[in-house]
Amino acid sequence: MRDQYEGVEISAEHLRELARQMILIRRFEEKCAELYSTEKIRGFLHLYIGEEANAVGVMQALLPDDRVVATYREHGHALARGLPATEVMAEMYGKATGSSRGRGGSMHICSADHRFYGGFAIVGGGLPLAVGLGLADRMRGKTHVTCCFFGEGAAAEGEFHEALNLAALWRLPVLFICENNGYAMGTALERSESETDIHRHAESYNISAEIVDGMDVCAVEEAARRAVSKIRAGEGPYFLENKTYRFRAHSMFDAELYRAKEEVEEWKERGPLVQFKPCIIEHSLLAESDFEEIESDVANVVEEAVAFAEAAPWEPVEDLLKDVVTPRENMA
Amino acid sequence: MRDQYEGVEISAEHLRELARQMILIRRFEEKCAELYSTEKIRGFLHLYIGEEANAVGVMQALLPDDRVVATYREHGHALARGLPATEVMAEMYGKATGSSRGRGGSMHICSADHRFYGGFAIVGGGLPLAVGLGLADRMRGKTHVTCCFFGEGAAAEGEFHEALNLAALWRLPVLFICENNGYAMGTALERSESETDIHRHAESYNISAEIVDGMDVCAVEEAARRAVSKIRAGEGPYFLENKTYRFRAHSMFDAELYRAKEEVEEWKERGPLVQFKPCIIEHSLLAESDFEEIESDVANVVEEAVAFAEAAPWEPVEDLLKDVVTPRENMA
Amino acid sequence: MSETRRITYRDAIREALSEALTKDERVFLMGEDVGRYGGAYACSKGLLEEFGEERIRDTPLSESGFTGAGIGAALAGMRPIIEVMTVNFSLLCLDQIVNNAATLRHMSGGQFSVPVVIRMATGAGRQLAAQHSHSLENWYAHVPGLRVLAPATVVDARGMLWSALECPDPVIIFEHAMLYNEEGDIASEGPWTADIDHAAVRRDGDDATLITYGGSLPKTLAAANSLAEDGISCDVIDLRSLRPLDRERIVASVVKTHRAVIVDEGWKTGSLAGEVSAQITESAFFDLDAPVERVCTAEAPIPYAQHLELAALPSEEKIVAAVRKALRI
Amino acid sequence: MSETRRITYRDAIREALSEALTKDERVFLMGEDVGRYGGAYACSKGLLEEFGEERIRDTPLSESGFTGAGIGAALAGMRPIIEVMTVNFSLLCLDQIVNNAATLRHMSGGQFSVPVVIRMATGAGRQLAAQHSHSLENWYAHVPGLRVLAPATVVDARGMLWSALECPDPVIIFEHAMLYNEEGDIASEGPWTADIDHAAVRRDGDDATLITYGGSLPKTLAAANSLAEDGISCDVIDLRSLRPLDRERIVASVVKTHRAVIVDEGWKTGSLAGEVSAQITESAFFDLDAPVERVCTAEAPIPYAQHLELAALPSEEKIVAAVRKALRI
Ligand SMILES: Cc1ncc(C[n+]2csc(CCOP(=O)(O)OP(=O)(O)O)c2C)c(N)n1
Ligand SMILES: Cc1ncc(C[n+]2csc(CCOP(=O)(O)OP(=O)(O)O)c2C)c(N)n1
Ligand SMILES: [Mg+2]
Ligand SMILES: [Mg+2]
Repeated sequence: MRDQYEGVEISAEHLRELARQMILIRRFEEKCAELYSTEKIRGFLHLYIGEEANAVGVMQALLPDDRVVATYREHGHALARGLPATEVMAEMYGKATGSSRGRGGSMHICSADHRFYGGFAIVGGGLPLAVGLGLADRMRGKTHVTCCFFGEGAAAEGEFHEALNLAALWRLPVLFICENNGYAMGTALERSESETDIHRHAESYNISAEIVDGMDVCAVEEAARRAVSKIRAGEGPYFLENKTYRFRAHSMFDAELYRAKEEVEEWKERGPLVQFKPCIIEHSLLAESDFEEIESDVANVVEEAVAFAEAAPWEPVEDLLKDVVTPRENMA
Repeated sequence: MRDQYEGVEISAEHLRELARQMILIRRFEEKCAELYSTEKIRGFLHLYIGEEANAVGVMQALLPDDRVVATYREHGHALARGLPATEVMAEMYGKATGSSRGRGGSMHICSADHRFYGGFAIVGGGLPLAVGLGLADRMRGKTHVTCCFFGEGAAAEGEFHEALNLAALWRLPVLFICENNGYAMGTALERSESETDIHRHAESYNISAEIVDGMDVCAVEEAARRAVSKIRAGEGPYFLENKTYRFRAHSMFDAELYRAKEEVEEWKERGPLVQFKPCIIEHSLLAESDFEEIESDVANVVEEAVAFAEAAPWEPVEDLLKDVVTPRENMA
Repeated sequence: MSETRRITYRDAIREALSEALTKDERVFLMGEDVGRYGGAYACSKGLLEEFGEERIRDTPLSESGFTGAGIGAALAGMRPIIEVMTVNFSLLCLDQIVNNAATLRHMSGGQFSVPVVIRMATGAGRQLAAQHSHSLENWYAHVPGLRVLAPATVVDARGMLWSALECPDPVIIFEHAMLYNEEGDIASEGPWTADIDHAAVRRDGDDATLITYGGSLPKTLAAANSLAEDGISCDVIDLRSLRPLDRERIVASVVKTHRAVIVDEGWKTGSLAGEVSAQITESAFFDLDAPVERVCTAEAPIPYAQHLELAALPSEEKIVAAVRKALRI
Repeated sequence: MSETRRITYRDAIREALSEALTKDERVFLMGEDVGRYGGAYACSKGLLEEFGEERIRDTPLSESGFTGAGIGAALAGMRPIIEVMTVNFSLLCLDQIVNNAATLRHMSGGQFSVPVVIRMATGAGRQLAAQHSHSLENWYAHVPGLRVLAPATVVDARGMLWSALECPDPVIIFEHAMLYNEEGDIASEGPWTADIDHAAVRRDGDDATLITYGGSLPKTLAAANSLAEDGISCDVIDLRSLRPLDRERIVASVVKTHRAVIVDEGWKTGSLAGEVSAQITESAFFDLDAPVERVCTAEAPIPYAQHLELAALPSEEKIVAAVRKALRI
């Protein structure tokens, strides 16, 4: 962690909130992993553990009317965006009070209230859609920002290219955030991209781009604030390449044959909380006891979320066809 | 036209051949336009007139075993690659002795003998395929080059991005030639690309790229020879952005509302033959009489092609299902 | 009787676009060459001058990009009309249509809706060969979450666009390329909306039911006319909506005539005609006096040469022959 | 009797891959995570170590790019096996498959051929929700120029790959994700090729014909077993090849049993089941004693919640009910 961050409020209150969100995501997901092994949660489960600083840092820069598009690895983004842990957990369970009524599961958490358009599970598929959200805002003279998260693996997809070109060509208010964790499933970046500096691609569309330390929450917040203020000022899209790492397997099916344990351990030493906590304690902004308090608050939140999900009802089977399309009154 | 071209043979014989090919393409296509109006040729017809220097220049650098992938605007490429004008014309007529047995028409001229994989009519669709041709050669240790032509409009497609990344990542022997004629149908480049220097994209994949004067056949040949020799030496793909212009409408349905007549006239003054002819006459390499001879040869070739096509048979209707898939003897 | 005027299918679409752009400021048209070029099929000629380049938005060649952008804009409350030049190029944006547009409402538990209209030209008949002649209507009709329309008449071309825009869900409109020059009478005064929920009976008859849609309607009506001269009278049903299908109207007709022939420009295997045949068997089996016949496209990539292309496609003659076969005469 | 050994469907595919790579040096495997990761469904685990990274080729996420590259490599004489991780992602490479692979032989007048094999996992059942649960077999079965296979048994999984590689045309192989862990006996010694031209009769019976393929075969056999306990005996036909369809074998069975039920995990409207139903009506109408029934997937994006997903998909119970309906009992 650096000592100074432009535009980031270095108050105890704010840092506490950053810490709380990161710890919430971590504990929430650890719980999810546990629940997966007991088959309460099923389907695919992609954990964000290790990458928390990215979602938490970026969300600080957003206003309630801004829009968020995420991937299948989106628990962190949903929680950082303020979706209640109860509803997110109920979604993981597939319950009717889940954020997508139990129909989406881990990969498709969404909330219209939070302008959280959800996890998109086709790699690259969220990008054109984010461009469209931005286009709508621009056409109506709004100053909202659409914030689109994706992994570095998506950068090889054609949809990445098409979306960036459109956003740049039309100067749309879209913040692209490439969460570069070095791997797409088992494929290391250098085995999939002829140019491993993803932001260089962004520049080739004339989009302002920068590299960010995605393990440093304040650095992420700082970059996001800078980017968002330029976008809101009408300067067009912005691109952040956040260097980060996932500490866990790609999904619950992954034997992790493709990377060395040592590499994982090295990155863990740079973990978002590993850096953050000693640094702010040292600066006397928060004390060890604050962290204990956060941990206990978070434990309650997670426990409540599980209790909520356990108690929640299932959607009736009769509703299977509901909301496929809108019913039309004038049908025969 | 410049005075010196590295690697280009400035002999009367060679220049005569360049002139002959460009004039053949021009007269052949003028004839096609005429035949279109009498409905001998139907479907879509995209003329290459104005761009002849590109196909002719590039083909000089290729060997018989090299491979060519082109677009729907490929009469020029086919003729420059050596496909007989008779068969190309018969194809335009839809006759059974056409280069694709009359099934492809103007947009799908191909010839296995010439390793000419044809016109591909889905914009961008030829690029991944060209990468695959190159991949096959590389895997078998061959030194063939695959030469892939496409318009600047294709550069916005996702397939462009995916293909360039693969070619660069795997260092494949592919020569990408972007025939940048400034328009994709009615859409000017600056209205479709946030970065109008297409070769900058190529560079963002770490592919060697250069801009070429696509109205100067010797400049094109020079660049193509340089590119091909690097590719053959195993240096991976190469990218040429040839600045050129089409003098005619996009297709026979185009009212050309999107560009000024003056712009067309200005480019015509830089036409590939307009530059070429006076220059080589001035240098006493060829005389006016040589050009008269070429014109009369070419007129014969075109006339013969038409006669051949007129006389050619139609494929029997009974053969409609032939070659959809290979018949299997062991089928019930 | 109200007054009518005669216009082409192309003009009907242009008028409908212009009307929609005038009536609802959330509407905009986006696609390749819709602006300066005036549309590959000239359906938007003059609209750029009238509505400006924000609302008549030329795009780069990037089908997935701009279709996805249309879906996103719809999600944010706009009413985009996306023109994918032809169905052949829509293969490049199926991910956006099937995985995003069609799923979002259901997958979000009803929170989101995607009121996008996606228009595309479809079909063969102009000697454009194998990559430019697809009829993939059944691919789209297969996908829950989409509505799929096929205006076969000038009146429907004029009316369906607005009706589609009133839908809160994604609507695909297939415009058959051979219809653009067809002429027809439409009411001089609006409102020009079209019933997009029901099939239409285009001709009444008792001996057999002909079921078709889109570009095959003219051929089918011609066949019905020619059969009428021989005293064979046919119901001609124009499906209009390919998803959902109006099973009720189809079945009602077959129950009356006891014989059915489906005309569909898709390749026969896996065609929409197969689906309609299956539905007839399911709902009117005991009313059928003969097997349901299908007149579809031959199972080959469409060739360029005219005689081969014609041999591949449904024709009046083939329809007449199929009806005679169904009637065992 | 020759000896057999028991392996999983996954192992059958891995063995088949390994054998093909050994037998023919033109063969290589290319796709996302086929190498270091060992394949999303672990079908290629260990192959990288055995055959090296040139022939077990990890690709970037770029379905159109690497599928097109496979098509090109086939055109140049290689025998690529492309793994598109799942059919859901194949929406991104349909242009290459339909507009290039499927057209090139015909469109070139027979000059070119594209001997590529494209494998993909398909189907639902693992609570992967709306974007990861498609069954789009009928989309592919609709396209002339392709062959489409669906191995439903361990033996077919073992044998079909090599048979597909022997085809000079593009072959799509659908592997249902729920089958990978299924076990079965295969001959201890080869050759392990499979008949890819004919449907297989998986069970003999007289009262009704059950027609299915791929992941629905186990459910269908279970239903046939349970019906047998009630004295109802069914023919169970496994289509195996979805394009071309083995109409003859289907019809022969229906002519014997007079009743047919088709089980297909595709959404009902526009499904392959519709096509099979239409073909039965066309070829065996006068032999049918009851309407052809279809058991397909409900017309909704597949939801995550298990009870909803199960409600959406074909099941043993639904198949039994459909047979009883066809038998009017
Ligand atoms: C188009 C597509 N292809 C393949 C997949 C399977 N898949 C899911 S996640 C993933 C890796 C994505 O990597 P990256 O974009 O770096 O994101 P990360 O998982 O590292 O967060 C793959 C290949 C998919 N979901 N979509
Ligand atoms: C994927 C796709 N989208 C749209 C079209 C329709 N179309 C044919 S040519 C063309 C313009 C292509 O421009 P460019 O690549 O610059 O090549 P040029 O015609 O200028 O040679 C368009 C839009 C197509 N054939 N394929
Ligand atoms: Mg990654
Ligand atoms: Mg161009």
